[in-house]
Amino acid sequence: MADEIVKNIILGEDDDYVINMGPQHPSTHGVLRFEVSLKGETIEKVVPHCGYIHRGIEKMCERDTYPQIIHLTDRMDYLSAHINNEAVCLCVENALEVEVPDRVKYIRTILDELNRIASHQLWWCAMGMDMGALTTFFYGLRDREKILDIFEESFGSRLLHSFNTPGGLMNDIHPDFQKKTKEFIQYFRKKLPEYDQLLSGNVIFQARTKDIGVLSLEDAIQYGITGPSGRASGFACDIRKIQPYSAYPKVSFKEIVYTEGDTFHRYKARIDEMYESMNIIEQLIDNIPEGDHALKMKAVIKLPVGEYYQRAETARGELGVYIVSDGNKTPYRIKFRSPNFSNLFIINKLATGFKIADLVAISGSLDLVIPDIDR
Amino acid sequence: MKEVLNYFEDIFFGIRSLWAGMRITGKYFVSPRQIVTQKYPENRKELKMTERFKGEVIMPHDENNHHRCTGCGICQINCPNGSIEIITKKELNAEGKEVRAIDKHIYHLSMCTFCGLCVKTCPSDALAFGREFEHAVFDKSKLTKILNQPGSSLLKDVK
Amino acid sequence: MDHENLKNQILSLIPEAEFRENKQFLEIIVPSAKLNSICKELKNSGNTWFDYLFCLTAIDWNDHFMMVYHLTSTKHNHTLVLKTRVDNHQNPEVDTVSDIWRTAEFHEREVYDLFGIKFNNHPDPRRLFLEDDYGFPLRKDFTDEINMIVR
Amino acid sequence: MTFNIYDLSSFTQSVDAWLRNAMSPGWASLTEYVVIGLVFLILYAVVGLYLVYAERKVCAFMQNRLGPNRVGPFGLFQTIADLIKLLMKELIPIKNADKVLFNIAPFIVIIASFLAIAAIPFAKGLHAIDFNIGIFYVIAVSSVSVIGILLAGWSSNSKYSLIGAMRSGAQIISYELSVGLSLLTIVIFAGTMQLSSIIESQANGWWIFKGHISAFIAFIIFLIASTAETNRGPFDLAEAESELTAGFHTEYSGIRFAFFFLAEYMNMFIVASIAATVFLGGWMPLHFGTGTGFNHIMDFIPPIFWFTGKTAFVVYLMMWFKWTFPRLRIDQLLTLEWKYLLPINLVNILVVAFLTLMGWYFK
Repeated sequence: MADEIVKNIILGEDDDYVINMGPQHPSTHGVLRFEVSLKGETIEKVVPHCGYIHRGIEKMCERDTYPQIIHLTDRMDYLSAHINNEAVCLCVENALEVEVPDRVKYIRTILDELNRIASHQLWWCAMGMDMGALTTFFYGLRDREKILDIFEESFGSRLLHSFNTPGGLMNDIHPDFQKKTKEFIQYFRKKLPEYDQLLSGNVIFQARTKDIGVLSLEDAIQYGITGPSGRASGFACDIRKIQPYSAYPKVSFKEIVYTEGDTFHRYKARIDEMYESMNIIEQLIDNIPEGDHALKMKAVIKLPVGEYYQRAETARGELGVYIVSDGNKTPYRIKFRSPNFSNLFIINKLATGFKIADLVAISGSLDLVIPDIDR
Repeated sequence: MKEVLNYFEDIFFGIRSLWAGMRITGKYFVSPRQIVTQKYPENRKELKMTERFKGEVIMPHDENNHHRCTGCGICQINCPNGSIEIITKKELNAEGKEVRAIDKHIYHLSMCTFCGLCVKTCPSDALAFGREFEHAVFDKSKLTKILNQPGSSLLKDVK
Repeated sequence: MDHENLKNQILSLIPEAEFRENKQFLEIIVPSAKLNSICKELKNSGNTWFDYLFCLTAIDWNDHFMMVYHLTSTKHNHTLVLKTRVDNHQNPEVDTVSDIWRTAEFHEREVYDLFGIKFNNHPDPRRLFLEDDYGFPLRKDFTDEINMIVR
Repeated sequence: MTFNIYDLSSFTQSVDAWLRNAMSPGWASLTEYVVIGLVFLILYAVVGLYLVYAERKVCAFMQNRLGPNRVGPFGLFQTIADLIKLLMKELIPIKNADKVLFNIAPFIVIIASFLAIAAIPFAKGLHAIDFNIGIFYVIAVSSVSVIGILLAGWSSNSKYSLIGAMRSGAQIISYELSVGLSLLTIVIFAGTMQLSSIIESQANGWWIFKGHISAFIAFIIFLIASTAETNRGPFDLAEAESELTAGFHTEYSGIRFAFFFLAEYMNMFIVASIAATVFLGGWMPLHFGTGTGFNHIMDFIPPIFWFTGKTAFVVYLMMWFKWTFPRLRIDQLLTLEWKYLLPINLVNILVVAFLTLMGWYFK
């Protein structure tokens, strides 16, 4: 009996050398399990197993009112909490056909980009740590702390903000927000080149990442790989450009697209995105218009009967919020198209034929956040 | 000949890139003023959380042990996780009419996600966020708190 | 391509498509029996070229399921919502589209896991998140007295 | 008993003479063996623990952290506390593990590093055994530890361990060559394999200065290869915590794990002291030429401090590498050895031989 169970858990042929990476493994960044079939050190097959942190957020949302949903979306992709919140808010606002004040749009966009930088910083440290350069972890977190301090001052929380609410923001930004943000940009413009010197330029790092895990454009579209991972393959999938929301139509920025599609360019795309995000913030930070921080919404928000879809660009790719409303105060069905879910399953294709160390590099470059996969 | 040149070029650029990284770590090694970590329990006194820090939900009481909670239950309805339970009682007011008043405002810190909906939606501003952040206890039941202090009563002018 | 134009294009490709009111995207309903061939048509036809499936999900309408496919074209940059009705609520079955869009393979596994909709010809028809005997939680008739808090 | 900090041989000889006076020659030798053994054991523990502490402090400063600061002043007793914790930990028995080999493996690793200490000259006259083939002995003995690692990986019945052990085997056997060849350059210069004679030959300048660029290249290669041989970052593929959780010692716990841990740091100390002895003049003070005032000033610093200082410098270099660079992949590791280090090394040896033949180095 026990043997049968073991057999069911471990797939793969009997003569394969199968190792389990995860759910408790330093480089799976959470409770994800890779079942890796090896030949020597070369990977023959990777089967990802997820569900270790499945919480049924979609089911929970069906019993929650729209403002209550917001705090659950924080907990999907906790590194782009603000963007997740915003996507739901935008969806509700579009459904109600209300237009939030310009001030809200500007602040949301700035926060989105700050959140993106913070997320990429954490990704950068984790990526470095996956590759064995442990010092990167502390440099990344050191700089991320500055953003979290800004967040804490305005929202009261550092990671899971729940700062957006349908119709605007929970409260106005802190008076010091602009000053602190500008200080941060100034600081980070100095620190970001250090990232390049420490890791991107490093000959060992380049040898570890260049031409490893090459993702072609066709595969990127076929598998729905979005975000910087997809853009590194030439898939121009930036929702901020395709369907601009909030204040994105008002800013000019470059969509980072590379065509190589290997691990190094997935890395490079994110590093470059941090520069672009800083550009966006700099364009907006001095021009935040005066006004209310939120619209006056009804006490109970009921969406008209219908289906609403909102796309937003999180730090990891395209987030889709699909709300089906039957006119009640709770959604009839809500679906989150999470970027990591699609991004995860390419791993078998990318890692096959490479070494174990490359699997770690590839999964690091895909920047997976496991709660977002399982939801 | 070209291969040989490439070979040495590889070595040269490799060493240069390695040195670039070593310069950074070396620079931080000799500049202890850039250390960012703090000695946490020792710095408790100067450790200030920001004004808006969401540590826990509290019910502010004034010096006469008055709070502003009418026991309307809006926070309970708005809480996504059921971390607030409100037990009301009937009380005679100054005019001798029987009105609803708060008996116990039970707050389960263990279930709270600090989304802020209760504080935001409270019509009489009875709730606020406390800045306490050291919540570790040895017994889970200690995380269930009664927010209104014993013997407290409603402030006069709160509707 | 604007809505009208696309509508005509799709009508010429799929005469049986039934158009639905939707403020955001163009929305069609197709019979589930011909789903796979219609999808192939939509993907491969040069004027529609829906090569990117960005969302796949199902909705439980108590007596039937509705499969929803959000398609977009990276070339023409137009979006289509494709729906198909799955009538059998007890043992729902529908053709897979994972041979057309690879990403559907995993979205379909998720849908199978949470709704119990079987996908014919699916290459890897296992559950994704939950245990094999868990039930299908996103169905409206799913109950779990221990873990679910109902308001 | 005379004690001279500049020349400890008088001290050791007087201890020897006193012992031989007090008891029969056989017992005297036995007592000496035991005393030296005990001294080395204590040295082993102290150096190992404080290298761990040093590494934690060094990496902390590089990472803008404070590092250990709780136990004792500046956290000086942190590693001792850790050791006590590890001693009290349960030794987890592994199902289907090869019990005998599993238990022996940590000892083999630790013995291998223990053996090598014997040949290291700590100061003038402070030298357990002065082999006439000292370098050869050190190279031979330090490669024994790979057997322990291989046994550990094989016997723990874990797939991660096995991969780690195999990586380690491939790595150590390859890099052994470079270590040997880079030391050989200095052997050619000095014309001897005896460590004490090599130090004596550096009385008028260390080999890294005297031996032109060749000695410098050999030093760099030795540094890289020995880092690889001790399984330290960026060559810590055998452990590779982001890939193999902990590599060959995944299944070890408690004191057995502590043995591996200590052995790693001791190995680091040994290779650093070898590098200091062979390239940087060992306990020999910094000298330029002969008989200048500068040399006299340098002579004031006792040899033991010169030795520790140089060793600490090399250890710091190795820590600097580890905390800066990402880890190599196994095939790149072998490429580095066979494509870059080994050919350069061979050419370097030819050049050195030529230089020595012609006498074209600073004498």
